[in-house]
Amino acid sequence: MARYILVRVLDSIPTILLVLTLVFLAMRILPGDPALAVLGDNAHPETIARFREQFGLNDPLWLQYLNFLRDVFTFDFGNSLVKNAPVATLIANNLPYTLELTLAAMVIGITFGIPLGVMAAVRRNKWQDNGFRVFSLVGYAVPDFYLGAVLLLTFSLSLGWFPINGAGTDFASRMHHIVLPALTLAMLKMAFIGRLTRTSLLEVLGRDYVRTARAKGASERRVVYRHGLRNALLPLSTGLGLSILSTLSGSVAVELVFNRPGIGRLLIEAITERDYPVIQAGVVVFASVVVIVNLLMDLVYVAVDPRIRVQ
Amino acid sequence: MNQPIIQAENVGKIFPGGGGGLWRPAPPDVRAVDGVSFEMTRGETLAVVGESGCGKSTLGRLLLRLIEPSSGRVLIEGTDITTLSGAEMRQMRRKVQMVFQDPYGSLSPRRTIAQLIAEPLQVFGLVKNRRQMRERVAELLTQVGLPPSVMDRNPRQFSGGQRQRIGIARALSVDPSFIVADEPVSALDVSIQAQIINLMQDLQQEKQFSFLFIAHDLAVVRHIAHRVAVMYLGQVMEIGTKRQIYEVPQHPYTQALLSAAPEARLDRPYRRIVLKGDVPSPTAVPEGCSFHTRCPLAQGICRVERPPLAQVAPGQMAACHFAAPNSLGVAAAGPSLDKSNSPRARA
Amino acid sequence: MATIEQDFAPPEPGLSQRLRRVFFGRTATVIATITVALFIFVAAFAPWLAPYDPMAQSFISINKPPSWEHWLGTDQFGRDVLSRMIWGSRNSLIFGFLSPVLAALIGGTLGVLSGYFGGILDRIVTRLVDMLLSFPELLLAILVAAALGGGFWNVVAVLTVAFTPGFARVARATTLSVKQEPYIESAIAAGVRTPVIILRHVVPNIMAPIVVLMTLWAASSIRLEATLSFLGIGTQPPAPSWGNIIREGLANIFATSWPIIAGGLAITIVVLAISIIGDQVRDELDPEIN
Amino acid sequence: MSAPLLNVQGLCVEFGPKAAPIRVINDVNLRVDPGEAVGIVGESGSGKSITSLSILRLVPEPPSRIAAGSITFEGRDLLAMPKSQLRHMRGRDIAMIFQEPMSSLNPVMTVEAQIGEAIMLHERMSRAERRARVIQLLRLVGIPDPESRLKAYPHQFSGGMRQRVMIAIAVACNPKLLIADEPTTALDVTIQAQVLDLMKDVREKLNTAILLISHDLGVIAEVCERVLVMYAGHVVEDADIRSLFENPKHPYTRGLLRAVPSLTDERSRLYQIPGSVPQAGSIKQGCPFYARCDLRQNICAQTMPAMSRHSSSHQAACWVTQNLSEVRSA
Repeated sequence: MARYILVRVLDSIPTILLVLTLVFLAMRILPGDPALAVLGDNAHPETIARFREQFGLNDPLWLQYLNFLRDVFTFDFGNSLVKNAPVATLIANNLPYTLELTLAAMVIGITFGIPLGVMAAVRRNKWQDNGFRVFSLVGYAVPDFYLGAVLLLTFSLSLGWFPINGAGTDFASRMHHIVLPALTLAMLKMAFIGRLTRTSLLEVLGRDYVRTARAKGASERRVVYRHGLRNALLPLSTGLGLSILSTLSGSVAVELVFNRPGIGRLLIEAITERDYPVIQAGVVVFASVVVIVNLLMDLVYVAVDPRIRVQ
Repeated sequence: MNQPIIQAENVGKIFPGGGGGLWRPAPPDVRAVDGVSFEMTRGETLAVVGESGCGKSTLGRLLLRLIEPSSGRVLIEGTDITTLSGAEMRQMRRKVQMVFQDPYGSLSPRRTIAQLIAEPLQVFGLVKNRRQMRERVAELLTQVGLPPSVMDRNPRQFSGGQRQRIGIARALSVDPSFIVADEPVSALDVSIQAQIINLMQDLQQEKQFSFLFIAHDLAVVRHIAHRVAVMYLGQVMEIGTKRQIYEVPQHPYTQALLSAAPEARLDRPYRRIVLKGDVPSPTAVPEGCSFHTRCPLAQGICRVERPPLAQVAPGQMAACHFAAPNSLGVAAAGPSLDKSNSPRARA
Repeated sequence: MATIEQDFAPPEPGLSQRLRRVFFGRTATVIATITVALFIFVAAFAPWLAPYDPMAQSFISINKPPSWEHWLGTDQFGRDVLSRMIWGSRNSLIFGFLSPVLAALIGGTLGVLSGYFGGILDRIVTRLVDMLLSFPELLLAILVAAALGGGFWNVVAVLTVAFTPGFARVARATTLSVKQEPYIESAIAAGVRTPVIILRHVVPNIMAPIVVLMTLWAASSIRLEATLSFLGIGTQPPAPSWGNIIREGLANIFATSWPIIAGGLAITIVVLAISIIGDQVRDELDPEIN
Repeated sequence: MSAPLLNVQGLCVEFGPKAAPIRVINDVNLRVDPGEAVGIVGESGSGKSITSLSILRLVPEPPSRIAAGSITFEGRDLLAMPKSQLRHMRGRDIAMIFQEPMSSLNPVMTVEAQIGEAIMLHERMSRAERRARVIQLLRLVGIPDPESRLKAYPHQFSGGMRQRVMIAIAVACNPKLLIADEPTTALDVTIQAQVLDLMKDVREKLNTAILLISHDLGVIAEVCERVLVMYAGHVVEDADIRSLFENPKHPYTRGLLRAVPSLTDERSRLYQIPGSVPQAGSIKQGCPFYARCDLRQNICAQTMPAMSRHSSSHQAACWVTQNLSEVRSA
């Protein structure tokens, strides 16, 4: 098993390199001249020349690529063009808020999503199941930024129960600030995780080994939890990885709605302000999180599935 | 002397374990078929029998070059098909056809019966227009015992046995000289099996194609085969005429297979011996004789030296150091072909 | 030969019958079908249906609540929200249908070719697809948008890139399983040429999951376009889209909440309706995938 | 005659909506005495598997349901008792093994946990006692070196070995009846012989009654003393093995016996039953074998014949042979 983990970790190195290369290519080649993209089409030729010099855009491509990789591994992207701070500092200041929000949303989503899915599967075609299916359909249809806006309108503006913007300073106020954004994201997670649990559990409950368990005389409870859920959670762990990442990407919009600091908002603002170094860093951060989360989820899968664990 | 229609010369197939990664060891190769040689003449039926993983289906596909052989040659009417180009091989397919195991999967689901049966005809330009095509399809359907009126239906509307008839009609459409049938009745109900076996037997006698019949069950091929080859882990263990294989089997594995088959009768034709252990994986074929891990007769030499497939009687070959008629004593009285056997012991 | 009494199963339902079952099978689907048809109608006839020019600003009537003149009120520039909603439906629906179709064409072709032929092409496609699929569509869209910027064709490209890997994976997987089917081997054994095999025996048999995915992703695509527009990297103002109506509404949230409510409801209703139809299509065509 | 261990009377099972049900099992009667081995033989759609699943009420409900009949085990009505009570009989009094040894074991539980669970659910014993019992069971079913295989997972076993593990689970509580639904169909012929031997061996050691379901009369002949022949949801013949082979009374059984290829017969052609196996529930009136029967008469199309007794241990449901034997005995 240790060997498998090692192999899997080593295997993700080419993936990271591939992702980084694609990011590099996308940013340097696809949109044409980054200088024009940043400075606008009407920029003064002298300004453009200075910009190209500053960012090494006159170097040959392979040198730019190596410099880019060096920047990534030393995590040194220079200074923001708009905000007067090093990019690394901006990232370091914003990342915790995003992680905190993602974590809170995932915790709520999992603690409610899995039991909801189990209930729907066990009570298949009963009112609980139908109710859940309506909930998951609607939950899938409502855009998270809209849900966030509605919660903001209702609970912050009208009722005044929660703050309107920011993320708070001390622990209590941070918890107070995080409630609505986390709930917004968690609703979707509940629908998604619940739906995944339901399908997966229904499929597992139709398997032959579940019939074997029933034939042994296991109670329905034992059949569902000991034999059903444990196998149903295997495919779920893959879905969970995607779910974490989609929460992360959903947090971008939610941070904007609730005017919260965070890495997503940082990136979006950078895109609209054409803050080139921050865009580059933000993209790299998001891409690395994706690779890392997928790696972790793979390892979780290995840990729970003996068919891979035990050779 | 009759020129053989099919010659297999030392045919082998190793499926690479594949996969593997930058840091991962590649999984072991699968030795599916290993040095198989035989000949078949016009109008002859050879049955290939063996348990799962013995390579019998792979062998059938190698003969039609649906799988590229790793070694050896396959000659069809004297032409080595392993060296043909893609276009030449396609032309060769007019002479060689296949009937498949799974009657549910082997008919393309979104086509009509007429389209399916006529597909080979159209590929080789054997029908000129639609009317001619429908006439030929009607004729073929009648030959396999289906009413021509069904030709515009969809395969889904047919039962397993009916679909197998359609598959046979499709294979017959180009009048091939060689047909491979891969377990054509194993997916069918018992009462339908007999229909299909009889149908194939009748058609073979009428059209005189050479027929390779692959099965896992020695009883099924009893009626249709002229000769039988028994395979184990990619190798032919024994090959001989029907009479030789059923009456004087020389390889212990053949004898064990005969004795293990459950028979729907009260008296047992062969004394029952039960082999120990599992069939080894084709990824790890034992050294020496591949059967030695389960063979009741295995000696020291069997573990180190692989016995060649050698003649043990005229027309009969066996790959065993200790090949002898009835060496396991399963047919102590000789298999009773005239139903006068002692009542079998009851558990 | 002995005559055999044949008992054949009844014919299968035809295409029109199945379509009817998809769209009119259950009450929920009927309502969803009508809803989607209604939105398509509105988008198609936007110039005739919209009471005002969606871009026309009017400083004398800003932030008005709903009234007889302005059914959904006006925004901070005095533009008629209803007219903006009607015109905005064009953007949403065009993206909703265009991107999945493009993605299905590109991804489907890649998937079929790599699944059928395998080899180096397959290795490259699989590696790329696996990598791209490890990104949620929204994140991928944001990252591509970060490189490309907004604008109509850029958004189309962004959405297409986001959906293509999914189609490629499904097309590849179903092609692989279809390729395992004996009828493909049967066609090869009959001497049929490879391009004919792919077009005649592979493609028709992988269409079901592709169509299912297309309907389900039409919904995702609309939601995704709205999100990108909301983030300011989709449809660029002043051109209206449901997403940027909400974006501008949020900036003006203290004055009026009507644009937010209207925009969000429109997105929710259309996405919900298409999802319901998509679920029905899936149940009808392909009960295997969930 | 001793009291029956299992007695199924007039069992009917339906599929589909209640308004337009498809009856897949029709008026099945089945009796198994203590220690007896009974086989059910039939082709696809004959209802043999559904019959066996109905006994422990394991038919998936919905879409199917037991519509009529009674199933008594040692005099207790299994259909009438609440599921919670039935649960205590599953595995302890009546155990079951299935066709697919590959999928019938839980992939994420060790062999010890799965066999141990069968014991734990019905018997109180300490962990150490349970482990000892698991080892003893593994040894009983012929798993070599059982101590080292306790922590193994199902995917580490071959098909034949998994079926042995399934049998170990089934006999963990010394059940009085073992129901085996096509236990060897997925196995190769040499492995099938091993598993059949094991079943006979277990029966001898534990005196368990066996109900063996198979499409293969040869398999049933290996193990059973009595056979029920099912066709399209009906039991058409019920006889002791010898009488069935020597003197089959139902035209379907006769056809089947002649159609099965044999290792030794020298016939140039096999006997063939014409037509197709009917789909479950497709025949609503008369004898289900009517369309394929070479002895059919007008009455057969109208009314399903009742079982008629040909000897103390032989009954068949056929209008024609029933009359023939009446003529003969008269």
